[in-house]
Amino acid sequence: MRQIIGWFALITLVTFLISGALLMHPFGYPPSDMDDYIIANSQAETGSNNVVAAVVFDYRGLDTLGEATVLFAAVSGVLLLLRATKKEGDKT
Amino acid sequence: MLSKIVRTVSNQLIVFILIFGLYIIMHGHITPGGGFQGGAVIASGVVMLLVAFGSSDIKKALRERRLSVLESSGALIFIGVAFAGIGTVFFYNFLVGTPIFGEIPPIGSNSGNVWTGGVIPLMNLSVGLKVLAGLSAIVLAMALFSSGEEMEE
Amino acid sequence: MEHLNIHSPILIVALPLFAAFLIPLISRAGNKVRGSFTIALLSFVAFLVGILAVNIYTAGTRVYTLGASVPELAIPEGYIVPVRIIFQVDGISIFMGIIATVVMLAAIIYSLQFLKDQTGQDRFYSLLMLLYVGVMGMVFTGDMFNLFVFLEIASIAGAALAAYRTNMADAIEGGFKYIVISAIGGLLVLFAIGILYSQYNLLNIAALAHYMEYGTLDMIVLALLAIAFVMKLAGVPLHMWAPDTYTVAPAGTTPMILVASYTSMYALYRVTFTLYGGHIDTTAIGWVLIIVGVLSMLIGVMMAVYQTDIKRVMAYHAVSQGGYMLLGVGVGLAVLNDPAALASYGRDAITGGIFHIINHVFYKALLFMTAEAIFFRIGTRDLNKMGGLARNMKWTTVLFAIGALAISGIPPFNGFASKLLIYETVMRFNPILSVIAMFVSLVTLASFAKVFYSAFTGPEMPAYKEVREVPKGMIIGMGILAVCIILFGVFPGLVVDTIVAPATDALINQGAYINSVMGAAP
Amino acid sequence: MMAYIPSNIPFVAAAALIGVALFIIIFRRNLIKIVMGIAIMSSGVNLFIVALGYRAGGIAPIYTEAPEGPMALPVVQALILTNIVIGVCVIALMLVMVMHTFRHMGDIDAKKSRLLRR
Repeated sequence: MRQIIGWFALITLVTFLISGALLMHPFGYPPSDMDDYIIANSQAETGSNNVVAAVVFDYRGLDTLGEATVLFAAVSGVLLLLRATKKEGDKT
Repeated sequence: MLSKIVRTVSNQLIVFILIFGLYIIMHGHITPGGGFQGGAVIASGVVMLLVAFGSSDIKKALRERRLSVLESSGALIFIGVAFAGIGTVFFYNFLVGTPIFGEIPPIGSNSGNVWTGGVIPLMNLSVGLKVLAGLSAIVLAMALFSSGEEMEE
Repeated sequence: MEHLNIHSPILIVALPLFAAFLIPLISRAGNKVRGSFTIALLSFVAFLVGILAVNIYTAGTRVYTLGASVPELAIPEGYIVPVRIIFQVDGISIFMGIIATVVMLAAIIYSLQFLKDQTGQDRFYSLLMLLYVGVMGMVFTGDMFNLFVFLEIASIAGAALAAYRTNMADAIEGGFKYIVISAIGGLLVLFAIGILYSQYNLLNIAALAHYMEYGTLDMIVLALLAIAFVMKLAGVPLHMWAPDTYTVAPAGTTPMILVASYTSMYALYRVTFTLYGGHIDTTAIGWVLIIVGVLSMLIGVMMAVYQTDIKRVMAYHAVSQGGYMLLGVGVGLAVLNDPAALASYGRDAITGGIFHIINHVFYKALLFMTAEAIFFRIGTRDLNKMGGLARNMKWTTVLFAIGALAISGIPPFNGFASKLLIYETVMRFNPILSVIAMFVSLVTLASFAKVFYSAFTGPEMPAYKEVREVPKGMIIGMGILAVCIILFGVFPGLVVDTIVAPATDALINQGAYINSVMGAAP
Repeated sequence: MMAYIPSNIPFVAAAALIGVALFIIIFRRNLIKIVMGIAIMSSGVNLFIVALGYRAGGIAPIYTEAPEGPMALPVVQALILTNIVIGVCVIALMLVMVMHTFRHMGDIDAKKSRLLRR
């Protein structure tokens, strides 16, 4: 039973993924409204030669803050889970 | 702990790894790289030391607590720089046009100038600090746990 | 004050984030300092949420462009599409924000006492704050990729918190399942975002909705997003993680993980209504939601009857109650493009479904907290080992009774108000669905009656003679929720008119959301 | 149709990589293998997304000493930069949980250790 459900889930998802990939725009010729603006204006607006750095820290700065937060969460989580539990009472 | 050759070589190598990591962090806004990449390079150096010297020796030099403080301060500097722009808008690049990192490079292909980028170099630096501390803390904690030692709380 | 108002959308997300980074440093000053700092900061954030809510209910959708020279400048001057990350807060966003803030306040007050003697508290509070940040960011953001990032923040923080009791194998299992499901769900969302990006070169939700062409690829995107979000909100074919995770998470965090699940539900609604609601026939999507909802209701409640772990019973009921929300909103979505049906019952069905989110989160949070209060005192969650607790834990008993009556849909508690709205409207759409909903409600009542009798009544167990009432802080935390439950039950009309109706309007009125960003486009 | 597919091959390859990862996650019971599956899936999505931004004959989007030519799209590169870090974090947390499971059960096989009985 589990096998059947597993195969069903796998085939459904892979069908979506592959057919999505097949219907995509031709490789190498993407539409680029948003990116053209960034490529054209990043030097003037942020002063950064590296356009990716301008996107990472300026245009999409909140994503980077989120990413730093994810790292912080992971470090907190790792240190929380690997903490010394000896002092702990018998509560947990 | 590995053999003396490995320890000696890694002891010398860590300096170069640190310098290379710092270069990647500080030139993040003009060449490929940035805070995350440079931080990861330095953290890999820490992992190398961990492998060469063993977790108990490293523990004496690199406290989990200190790394955690370092990471928190990196994150706080980052969000602080973002908050500093709130006179206009959160994350506003307020340093463009000021003497600190505020120069605007010639538009189009140019040879690169470190004093550009506004807040981007500062953010790269804080993120680099955060990533090197964070990744080192994760690896150190895992190494200590698997070798059966407890971290100090 | 004006400044606070202008920047309130980002401050609500950034201040708790700042606090989360600061908590490991501040913890050195002691537990008291950290506790008061957390409560003070959250109260201030709650105040900001209040300001923002009032402003949105009077002035409409709020746009905040991060890093632009003016917050309202969604699209760069002289350009056609938004480039930067935009926070877009409308009725439904602020509705979810209010829920998360109230639950977070109650959970923190509760946890301060609950965790008094535990290790790892600084990380715990830091992660709880991050979970809150993830939820608030997800509901406020108007950007697909940003939504994904905040989804991951909430997932990682939630998984680490669920595994908090590392010396129990169950806890690790619950955390691991949650993070596996979150990772798969998150990556599917990201793949879907990639497809959207490749077609329109956009990431902003409003701009995407504006340019959406509803082709085959867009339907694949919808399917992938729906699978991922149903997985995250524990809809029935994909609900396996929910009982395990909700059961093991420590008390303060279970309600927040629940809120995080319903934030995924918000994301599902945002996608189906705002991104796809406009021009295609939404009947099929509506029926999918209805079927998932009905399955969740039935299977959740059936599984709940057999459980002997008190938190597991509640976790399965959480799956079951999630079905009501999907049912109500699904009915509304099925008739979204039929103005007559929408006006006569569809709108009210959506209102009922959304109203049930706030009601359910409040009473389920209360129930989880009472279950943990019992666990706190007697150290077991097994119903067969409990009994006669009403004698020594009077407050907990009363609070549990309020929660149990509310979940069973007994007037005058809040569960009744939203369930009645769902029954009435669904009856006009399809009577069978309505009958199923009522039946599930009856089974819920029976199930909670059983829990109540086996835990609280009966002869006093000799082992629990010395059991005392839980500390005051925990009772205050639960009391906040209980007061909300009773107030919502007594004045449902007021609540619906003030906060739920704007949320419904925000969902139905796709044009307003798009215009708030794309209105400035040439 | 056949003329159309080859231009799309990179996307299909990335999607197939995700499919392989899903197979591992669904059918393998070893917890380490599940973690590896998530890692592969993360890489597959990264590949897919970074491939979206490629422009034929494009150069890296950096103006320092830049040669002539169109630039590859920068936003996707920022997106995967974010996703790589998220992937690392998720995997680190998962591995910690696997370590705990091993400590509790003495085994990381989900069949034997009762964990992940789905």
